[in-house]
Amino acid sequence: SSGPEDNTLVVGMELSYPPFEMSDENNEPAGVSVDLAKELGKHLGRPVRIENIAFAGLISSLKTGKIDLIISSMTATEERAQSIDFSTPYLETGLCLLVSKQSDINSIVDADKSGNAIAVKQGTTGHLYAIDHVKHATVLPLEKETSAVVEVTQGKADAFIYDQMSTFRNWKRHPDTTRPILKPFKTEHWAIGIRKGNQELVNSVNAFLTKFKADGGFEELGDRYLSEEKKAFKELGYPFLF
Amino acid sequence: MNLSLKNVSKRYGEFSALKGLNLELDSSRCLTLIGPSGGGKSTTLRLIAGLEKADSGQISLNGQLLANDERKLLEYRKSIGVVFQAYNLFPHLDALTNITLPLEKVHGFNKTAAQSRANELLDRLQLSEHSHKKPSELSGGQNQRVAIARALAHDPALLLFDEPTSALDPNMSAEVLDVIEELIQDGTDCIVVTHQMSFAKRVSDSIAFITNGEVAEYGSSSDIFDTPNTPELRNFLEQELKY
Amino acid sequence: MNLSLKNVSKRYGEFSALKGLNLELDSSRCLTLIGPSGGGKSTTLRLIAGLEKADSGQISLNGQLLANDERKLLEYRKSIGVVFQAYNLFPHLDALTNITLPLEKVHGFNKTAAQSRANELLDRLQLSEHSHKKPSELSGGQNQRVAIARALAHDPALLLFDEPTSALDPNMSAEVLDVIEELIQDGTDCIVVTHQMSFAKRVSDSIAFITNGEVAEYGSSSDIFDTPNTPELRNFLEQELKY
Amino acid sequence: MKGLLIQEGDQPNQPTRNLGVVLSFALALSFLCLLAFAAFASLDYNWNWSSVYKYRTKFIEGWLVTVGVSAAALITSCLIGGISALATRSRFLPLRYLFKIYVEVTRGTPLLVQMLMIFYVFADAIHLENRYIVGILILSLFSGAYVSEIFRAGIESVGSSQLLSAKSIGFTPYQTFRYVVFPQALRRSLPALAGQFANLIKDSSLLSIIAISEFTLNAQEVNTSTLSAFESFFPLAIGYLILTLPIFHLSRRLEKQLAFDS
Amino acid sequence: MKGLLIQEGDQPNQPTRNLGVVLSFALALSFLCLLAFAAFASLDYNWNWSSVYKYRTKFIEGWLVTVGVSAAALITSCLIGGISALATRSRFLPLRYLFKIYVEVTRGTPLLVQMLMIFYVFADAIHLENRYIVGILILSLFSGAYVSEIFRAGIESVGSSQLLSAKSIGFTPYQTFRYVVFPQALRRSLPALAGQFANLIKDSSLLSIIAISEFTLNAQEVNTSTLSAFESFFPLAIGYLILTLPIFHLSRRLEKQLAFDS
Ligand SMILES: Nc1ncnc2c1ncn2[C@@H]1O[C@H](COP(=O)(O)OP(=O)(O)OP(=O)(O)O)[C@@H](O)[C@H]1O
Ligand SMILES: Nc1ncnc2c1ncn2[C@@H]1O[C@H](COP(=O)(O)OP(=O)(O)OP(=O)(O)O)[C@@H](O)[C@H]1O
Ligand SMILES: [Mg+2]
Ligand SMILES: [Mg+2]
Repeated sequence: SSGPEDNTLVVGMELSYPPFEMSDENNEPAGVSVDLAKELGKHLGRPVRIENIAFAGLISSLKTGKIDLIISSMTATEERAQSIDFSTPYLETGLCLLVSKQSDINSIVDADKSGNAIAVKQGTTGHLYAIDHVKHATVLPLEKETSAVVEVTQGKADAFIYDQMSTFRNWKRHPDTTRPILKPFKTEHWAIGIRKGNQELVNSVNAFLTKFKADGGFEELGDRYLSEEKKAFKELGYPFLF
Repeated sequence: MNLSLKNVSKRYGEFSALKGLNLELDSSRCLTLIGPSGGGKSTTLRLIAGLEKADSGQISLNGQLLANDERKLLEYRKSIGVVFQAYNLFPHLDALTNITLPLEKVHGFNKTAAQSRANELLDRLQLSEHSHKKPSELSGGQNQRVAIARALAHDPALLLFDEPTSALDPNMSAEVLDVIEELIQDGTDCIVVTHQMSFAKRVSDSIAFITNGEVAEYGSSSDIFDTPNTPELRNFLEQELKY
Repeated sequence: MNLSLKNVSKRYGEFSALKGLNLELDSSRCLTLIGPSGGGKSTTLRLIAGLEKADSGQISLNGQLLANDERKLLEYRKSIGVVFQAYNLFPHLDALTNITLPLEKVHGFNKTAAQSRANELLDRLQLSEHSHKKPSELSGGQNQRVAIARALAHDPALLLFDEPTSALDPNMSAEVLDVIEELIQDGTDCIVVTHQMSFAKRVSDSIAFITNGEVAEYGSSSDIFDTPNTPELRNFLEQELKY
Repeated sequence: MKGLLIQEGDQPNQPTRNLGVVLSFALALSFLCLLAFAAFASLDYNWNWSSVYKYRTKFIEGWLVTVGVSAAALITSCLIGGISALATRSRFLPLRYLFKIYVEVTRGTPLLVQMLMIFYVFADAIHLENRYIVGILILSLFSGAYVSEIFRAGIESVGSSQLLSAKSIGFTPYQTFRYVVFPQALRRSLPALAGQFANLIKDSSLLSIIAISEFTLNAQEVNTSTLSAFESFFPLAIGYLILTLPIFHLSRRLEKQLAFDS
Repeated sequence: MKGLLIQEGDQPNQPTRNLGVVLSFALALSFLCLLAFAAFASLDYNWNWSSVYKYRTKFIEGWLVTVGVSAAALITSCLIGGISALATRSRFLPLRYLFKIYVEVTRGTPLLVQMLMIFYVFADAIHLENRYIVGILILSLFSGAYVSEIFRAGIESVGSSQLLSAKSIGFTPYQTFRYVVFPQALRRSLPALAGQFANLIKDSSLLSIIAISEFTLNAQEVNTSTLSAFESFFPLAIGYLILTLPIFHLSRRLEKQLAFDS
């Protein structure tokens, strides 16, 4: 971690959410968040080190000072905001559904019927949504996104609540067996997590985000990593993420 | 008993313990095996008991070839009683249970019958006080007596004893000898390995001298002791007299 | 040797194996312990060997009280040789290593010296052929001979033998007896438990009759055998004669 | 001070010794507690216990699932382990190798992989849909391989003289196993077996990856929900200790009861 | 057919028997492969192997981390286990109970909890920052408790007549342990020990939660990156088998070498 004499900016993220956080073929951190972190480092004039930490451990690591920032596609929720600070949001996305190709489900209301099973990924906002809002169907909290998709393809789960971009990508991966319902039923915002009592850093991060957006940095990242999605979303008429 | 061993051999890995052993007894009540240590007496006894298989050769008892088939061997083994040289009691069971277990599980005694039979024998062998001790808590002679009691308990038709009195004082040896003699009188056959020539003389009617994996000489008790033919046997018996 | 046991008692759990045993020998070269099975002979031997601790009473050898302190006991144990009734060889080591291990690790022999010493003894006890067998691959008498060789190998000042020839044929027994007699001649003391009265008569100058956890009678060899005082001893010796 | 040292010949129930045991135990425990206390004191962390308390039913429900699943898997794994231990010693070689491969591959690969493969591939192929049943099965198969090896070692530790003796009294192979080999093998296997049972209980936490909401998953969910780093690990540790300590204790008692000297 | 059955008295190196072994093994293996093939064939899944190949360096790097960490932890855990096994038999009772509590609590609680507690609380308190060192330490402490129990069981399985005999030839307690108890205990402990080593290697996957990018984590990341459910589990299983099978094999060979009959 960063001592007073070492001004490295340590950024924590879980490298398992492509194309935002991932490793490239050479096992180096890569993706939208990594580029964003590097840009931020440039802006602050500090070298950047990426720490790959399980999503569930990110907040603990931040609170115990093992990292300085979280840039890990983290949704700024009220609960999280009680224990850490967030920058201004840099991305908007929404929860949507992936269903089986034969399924006649067309909305979250269709899915939430007794006798149905709804898969979610543990600890995601989809999971939190399901805990609060799914009343009739059984919730299947799965550890892995890929398991949730397989549950849908095998008919073990009737729907999988996840974010738009991933749902789109999973459908592309299994076009014969799945169908996406990309219309979001709940929107949410991603932001950078910062340890409490660090207002100075919050301010400079916010300043960076504003400048980066204005300079078209996000547009460029979208073109670099998400061109297919960008095109598809435009065709479907949904607002794109950034 | 009518016992015949024809050209019996037994190897352990590279080592030949029995090298074509021959023995032919027409009718004997009690056979004693004598011979130098390592000669193959215990091995012969294990083969006759059907506990190990000979590598070649034939063993037959009372005209019956020793079965090769496990099921028949099992029946055969039920009809014999064995005392091993190292006693081989079950270390996790106390003296009493060591005796009652086979009675109950193999010979169909009920629990009380098995216990009363066991206690009768333990009494006779002066072990009543120690019936609830495990083998590791018994003295050498006590272990040996429990092993003897276990072998006798189900009134076997054939008794195989491997040095049954080696750890017993003369008093106790005499007692065991009395028991064995009674059993022989009642029609039980027996084969005994022993180093005590007095024992051999007293109970057995025939004697085989086993040395170097072979029977060097065998015959009736008196023949063997009075007119030994082979120099090995003569030498063997001389030492006994000297000492 | 000068041996004194004063009121020595030993319990195993609830059971009293020795109930205040007394024995006072001024100068004896070889003491024999005789007595009925379970009387406490092996226990007495273990206590004298410093392997177990008496619950009460005192044991002294040559005027020296048996130490209570482990370090001194260790030195003492190095100077003795013990043959256990059940041999107690190390099952994971072959015959040769069972003998060389203590020579190398305790008595500072180098490897060759230890091996030549071991082989010399194995030769004498006719075991050269079997030196690379593990205890489970040896016959009863072979095991016993290895145990004897192990006890003798480091020329101990005191030998403790628990029925050292029980599994040996008369020939081999005589050989072992010769070895023991030689050692006694050379100044080694010994204490032997045996059931073979002829053995007792031949090698020992004093005898103790242990029964029921006590020494019922002790004295010189001739006294004990010719004029036994207690009825127990008389009875014990009578059986021996009868048989 | 003397009570804290035991001498070789000491009887287990002397009063000074009993006092010594209690004192020593207290000493050791307080030392460890002090250590833990010091470490936690040096931690700059904002504890939030009330939210953990709020979620108590979630803990209890998860714990009960873990208990149920583990208990079922424990029994099944003993069965599988016993059969496999015998099968790996079978005279029919294909059977022997079948089980040997099972044992080695199962012990050699992560439970995670087995869990996902069996649930999504094998169970799916035979249309076994109930995730609890499949979960128990997977856990039993995994643990069974370890139990099998533990039993094998126990069985092999029984000396051949015992087998000879059993044969000589006319025991069938089954009786030999039942009355001679098994009791002795069990005694020797107990410590390893207790450890394996504890492992099984803890390994059941991996069932969360097929969406069985057991104890660990629920505890972690509480952590996520309340955004706490450490709080729910205390009930978690205690919940598992409640299950595992009695196993260790029982095993120790059985070990003493079945003790024999060979 | 006869070669597939072995008889009691069979010598291990008869040619028919060798043929039987190979045949039986092949039979068993092909049966299992067929089963797996059938199950996978019935699976309606869109396989994508090329992307797994693309990430091969990620697999290899993760595997190397796992190898390094496991090897270090294996050695340390044997040391800790050995010391602890002796300490739990120490005559100084507080030491004995200290280690008994260590063994039971460590075996009784999930590695996950220990990992997080030690890394974030204890290591933090003493400013031990290198996560690899802390990770190895945590793993060794965890595994050491199991090794300790395995050793204890082995030590206790040595009959008292052996100890008496060792004493009688003038061995010091250390020599008794070194030349009598240890070789016999090791022989009896080997199967359990091999199992525990395999467990340690697999348990090292939990180091991912303190951000050590070991094999399992990397494999899972490849799965997520390529949106694949199963593909990277094959290299994962093989990677672990490469480490664990030699351990099992070695243990078997040592078992045979050290075999003795009591
Ligand atoms: N498992 C084995 N491996 C190798 N050799 C063995 C094995 N069992 C026995 N032997 C050898 O076979 C020979 C005969 O052994 P056996 O036990 O029959 O002798 P014995 O006549 O009973 O001797 P003793 O009077 O000493 O008991 C011995 O030389 C022994 O070393
Ligand atoms: N560990 C033990 N637990 C209980 N009783 C024991 C234990 N060890 C020995 N004993 C008892 O102590 C008594 C004396 O045993 P010891 O071995 O000294 O007899 P012994 O005179 O050597 O007999 P033997 O001639 O049969 O070898 C026996 O009655 C025996 O049952
Ligand atoms: Mg013999
Ligand atoms: Mg004795």
